[in-house]
Amino acid sequence: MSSEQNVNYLNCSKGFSSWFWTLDHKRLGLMYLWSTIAAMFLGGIFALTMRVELFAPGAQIVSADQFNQLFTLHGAIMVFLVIIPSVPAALGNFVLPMMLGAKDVAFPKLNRFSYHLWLLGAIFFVSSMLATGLDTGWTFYAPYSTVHSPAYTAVVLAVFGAFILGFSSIFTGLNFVATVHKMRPPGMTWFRLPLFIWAIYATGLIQILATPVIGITMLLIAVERILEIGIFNPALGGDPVLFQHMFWFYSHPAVYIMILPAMGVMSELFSTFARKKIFGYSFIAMSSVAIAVVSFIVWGHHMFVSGQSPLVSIVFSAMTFFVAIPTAIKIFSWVATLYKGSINMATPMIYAMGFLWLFGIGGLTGLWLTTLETDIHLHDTYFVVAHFHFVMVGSALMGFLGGIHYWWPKMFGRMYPERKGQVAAVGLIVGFNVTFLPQFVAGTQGMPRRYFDYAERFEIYNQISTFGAFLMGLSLLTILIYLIRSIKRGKLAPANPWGGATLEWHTAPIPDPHNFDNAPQVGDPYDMEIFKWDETEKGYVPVNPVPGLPYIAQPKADSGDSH
Amino acid sequence: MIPKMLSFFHFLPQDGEGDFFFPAQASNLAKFNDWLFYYILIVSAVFFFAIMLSAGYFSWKYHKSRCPEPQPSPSHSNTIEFVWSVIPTIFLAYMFWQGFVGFMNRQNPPADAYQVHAQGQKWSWIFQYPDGTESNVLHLPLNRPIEVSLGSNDVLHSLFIPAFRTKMDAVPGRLTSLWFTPTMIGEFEIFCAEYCGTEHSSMITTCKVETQAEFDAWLEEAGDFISKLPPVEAGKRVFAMKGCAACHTVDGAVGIGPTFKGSFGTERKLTDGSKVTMDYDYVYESLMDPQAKLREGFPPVMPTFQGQMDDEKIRVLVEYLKTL
Amino acid sequence: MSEAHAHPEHVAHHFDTAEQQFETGKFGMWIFLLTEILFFSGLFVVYSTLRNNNPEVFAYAANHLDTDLGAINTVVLLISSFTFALGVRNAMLGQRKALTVNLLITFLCAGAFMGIKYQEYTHKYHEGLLWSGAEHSVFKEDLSKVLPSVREHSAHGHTNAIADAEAMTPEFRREVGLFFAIYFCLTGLHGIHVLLGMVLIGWLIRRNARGDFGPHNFGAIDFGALYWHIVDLIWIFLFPLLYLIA
Amino acid sequence: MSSDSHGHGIGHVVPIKTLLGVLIALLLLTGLTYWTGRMDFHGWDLKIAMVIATVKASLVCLIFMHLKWDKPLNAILFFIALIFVGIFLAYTVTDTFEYEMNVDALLESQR
Repeated sequence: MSSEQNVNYLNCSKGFSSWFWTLDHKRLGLMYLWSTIAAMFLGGIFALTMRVELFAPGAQIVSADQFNQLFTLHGAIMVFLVIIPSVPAALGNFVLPMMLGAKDVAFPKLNRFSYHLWLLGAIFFVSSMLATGLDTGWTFYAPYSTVHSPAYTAVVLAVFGAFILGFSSIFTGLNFVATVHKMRPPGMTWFRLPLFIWAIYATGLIQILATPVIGITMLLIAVERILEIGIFNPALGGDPVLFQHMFWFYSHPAVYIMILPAMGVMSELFSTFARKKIFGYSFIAMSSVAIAVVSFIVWGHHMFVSGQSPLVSIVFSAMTFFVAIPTAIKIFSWVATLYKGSINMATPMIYAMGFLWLFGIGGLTGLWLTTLETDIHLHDTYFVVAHFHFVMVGSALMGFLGGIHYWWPKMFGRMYPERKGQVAAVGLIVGFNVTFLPQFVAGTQGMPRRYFDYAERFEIYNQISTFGAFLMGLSLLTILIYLIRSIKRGKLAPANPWGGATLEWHTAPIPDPHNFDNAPQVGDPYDMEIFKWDETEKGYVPVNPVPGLPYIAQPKADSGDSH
Repeated sequence: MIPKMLSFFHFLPQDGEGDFFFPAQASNLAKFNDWLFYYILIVSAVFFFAIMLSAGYFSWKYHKSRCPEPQPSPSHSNTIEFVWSVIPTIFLAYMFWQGFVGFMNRQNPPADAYQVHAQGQKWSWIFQYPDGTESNVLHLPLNRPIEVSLGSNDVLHSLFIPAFRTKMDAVPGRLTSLWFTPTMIGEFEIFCAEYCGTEHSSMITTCKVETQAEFDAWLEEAGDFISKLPPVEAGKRVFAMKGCAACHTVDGAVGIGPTFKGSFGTERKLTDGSKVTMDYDYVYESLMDPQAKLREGFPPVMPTFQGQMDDEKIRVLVEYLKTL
Repeated sequence: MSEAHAHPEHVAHHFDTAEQQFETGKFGMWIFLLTEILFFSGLFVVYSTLRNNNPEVFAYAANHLDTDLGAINTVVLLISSFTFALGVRNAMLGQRKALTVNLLITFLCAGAFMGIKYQEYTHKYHEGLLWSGAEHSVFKEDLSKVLPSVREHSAHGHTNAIADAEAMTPEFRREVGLFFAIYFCLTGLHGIHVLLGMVLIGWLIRRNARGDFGPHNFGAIDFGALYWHIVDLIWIFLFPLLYLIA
Repeated sequence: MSSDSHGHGIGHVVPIKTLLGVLIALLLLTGLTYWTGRMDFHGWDLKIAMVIATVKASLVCLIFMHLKWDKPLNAILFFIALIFVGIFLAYTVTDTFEYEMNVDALLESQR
């Protein structure tokens, strides 16, 4: 049954204004998707330019100032424009209401306003890039960004850009938390929510509670730059370490805004592709919220050598170890989910395996940076660069790409090319490891971070890393190309190609504008038996469908509470 | 490239030379730091390979081609969850404890530590010794505890000596400190580890560890070099020590600041269009208040040397500039 | 389910009942208020660190502030909160005219608050009681840079700031400059929120005149009141922290 | 939603007497804090001022902002925000207090 004729959310209205002024969460999700992918490639180009520059000691293609602008904008664009909105806003917007069987998020107009704020913030960032070029590092550390940086207009523009993007993130978080609290269908208790929604809910809490502080910090930088109020300027009695406290109070929870949604995607992938109920559902759900809470009491581990007092450093170091426990529980539970399953190694599952590898290394290398003794040698070296790339780019990118491939049939009604997907995924993971594993060793050998030019003995590590960076860039380009081609040329996708049991797979191959005519019956989100493989359909069909609604599966009668 | 890769094989740290992960162990802090690093490496490697091997094995054994239907298996068990929470916690607690012990050792320098002050400024370090001598290179006596107090004239800098495994930010507006005992003779790199602007990556100097005798000889000789050396030579030393070379070149090349090659005594254009001859008064005033008469076409980034250069040093500096 | 009975006219399509819409709206508004609290918490942290490190500077600088004006402002804001709460009650009971009156009183009180604040700011500007980075400030680190106009104006101002400034050490002067920096940040940001509140009240008055609000559609008024009460709440903490340091 | 009021059971109408009572209480408390502000309790001023401000704030929250009659979820959220502000304050103020001596050390060395 081809999915082209009937009206769905893609062809129900045409034209720019029907997309730009849409209130439909699915269209907003798609627009976020393409915007964040575009910003990711822009940031990627900066990264590749830096890698070419760092291929050998001495100046290759850019000057010192240009290099400083490159790493600043690479960091700022990737953090504020790409990785914070990517999984929650792009995939979350598209999937969350459908997973809840709802028609839309709680505040559709606010959702649209968030996307428009994202665009405005992006314009501010690009204009700051074109003005004088921001060279303060994405962290805007105080006396340099507020007083000494020559890029006056760029700092003010970028700071307002970050302020606006902060509100875009707050409103997204606000929307999701309100939707999960108030718009769950009857029968969907908190412990029958899919784990992706738990992760998005925990991320929403962090977005609400942490982002305002970066808003006020950015405003203070702008006011400090324009009116010289001197709160962070030591020449006027201010305190630069106070800026670091205010900055990292947001920025550490922000890294959990980046990783938690990816973990949510992973819970869905492991369970669906192993055709098995997720192992330790309540532990994973509680781990998401635990990580969200603990993320607020650990920010000082970024400041062990910044002049922070020893007492507070010790407390921060101890608290940071508590983050490791819920994370470990999640990873072990996912591996346990694979036990005795029937694993379908499709592209999303390769990204899930990649996530285990990359987040394994990323998370464990965090232990060196939490232990007070080893952090002093490793702080602000390439060890830290490799650590956060493994955790942020490695794991969050795996979640983003895994989620894109997993929900691609539902988004466009087309299947992506499986073989190409698997090859590109392996290429990306290998390329990533070749890029960032040598940087760990460069870091322990003492190569400092943000260096335009480095000593002779670090050359070998940078050369391998540059080679790996191009391998990564190539794989990402292939992925982009075959995904775009699959929109028109991909095989027509069935309603449920993977056999996922969450509610978004109970909609038509391409969902209609308001998702469900009437909210489907809510069962256990990981009860794989309600769908079985059907050869003709080349997808999964409900075991006993609701008469008249072929896609909606009837939950099993005795599917008691999922405890 | 081959010799470097050979270092891979002598995995455990040796005194003389670094190993795969670390540069040479040149201070008392290095041994404990490296040991703790390897402890965490082993614990992490064990857990990591446990996860990856079991994930790999499960995906091979339960691949859909081998078992098309998932067999029934428990979907939750509190005991397993409890076990794989407690066991990592034990390792983490020990990690924290060792880190805490090492950190406390770094906080309390011995009472008889030799005091050196490191003043960071945009793109060079100046090390001041108790008797007032200043130098760009950190000369240190062997096997004697050194306490380095850190300050900065403008932005955040960070004194990072990889071979000593130690690092501390130089924060403007306060004094921070670190201590260590150099245990190996030789020259070790000093990097700036906190981003501080254009020349952040060339804010590099060396730390030279000598025997006590050599150190005393150097200190005595460097002490009153102005009276001992001819003025031009002393001026050259002041030019290097104060980090002027970071922005002003002497060979005519373009730098952050104007080049001094053949510039002394000649007319110079200022930003406000007026002209001034580069004489002793202009050099003196530019050192005290750099932005007063700013040369045209150059950024106002020169720090002030108010209170850091006495007239003697300026006199010999001008002598040196005359010879360029 | 929602097709069972006629979909109430002012309930959005994705909500099932009016009550769910109101509850979700209130919940969303409360979350927005959280972000306002966290937003101001940044400045309260700066205030607390400055005060904790040099309490005597704060005690000294506070007598340059006019506590009477601060008290009047507090009373004005409390009354405006009261009238807005009355307005919410009127909206629930459908008394449209009383709602308009209450909203107008709230608007006028907000205007009075801004008027008093404007008066305070101009007084400080002329007296030179500003952060040390400001051109017009008296508390510059080296007093040679104080503008002559500010110098003589504050000489015969009633607080005679220039004499005090000369009596201080440069470090003390810098700290007093920081006090005024955080004073203007806190009260300035709060003032901006009061202005935004006035715009909001104006929009509510216009919508009320159009007859949008009734007993079962008063959400906007209730949420506007919540916003206004949080602005008042922040001033309740600002007033003692800034004005009443013994 | 308690729907004792004759509204359509969506909002709870607060009687005028309660609102007026709260206003008077707030005005009295403002007078009190203004008066105590002038006097010197050597060291206790800040704490007294904060206690009075908290009482006023809770009055505004419970009555004017309906927290007393709303679903407890809104109150819990409000309380969570205050906890996180508390964490932020505690860490930062402790740290700036601890490293204050480094700043003083520099001022000594320059004098």
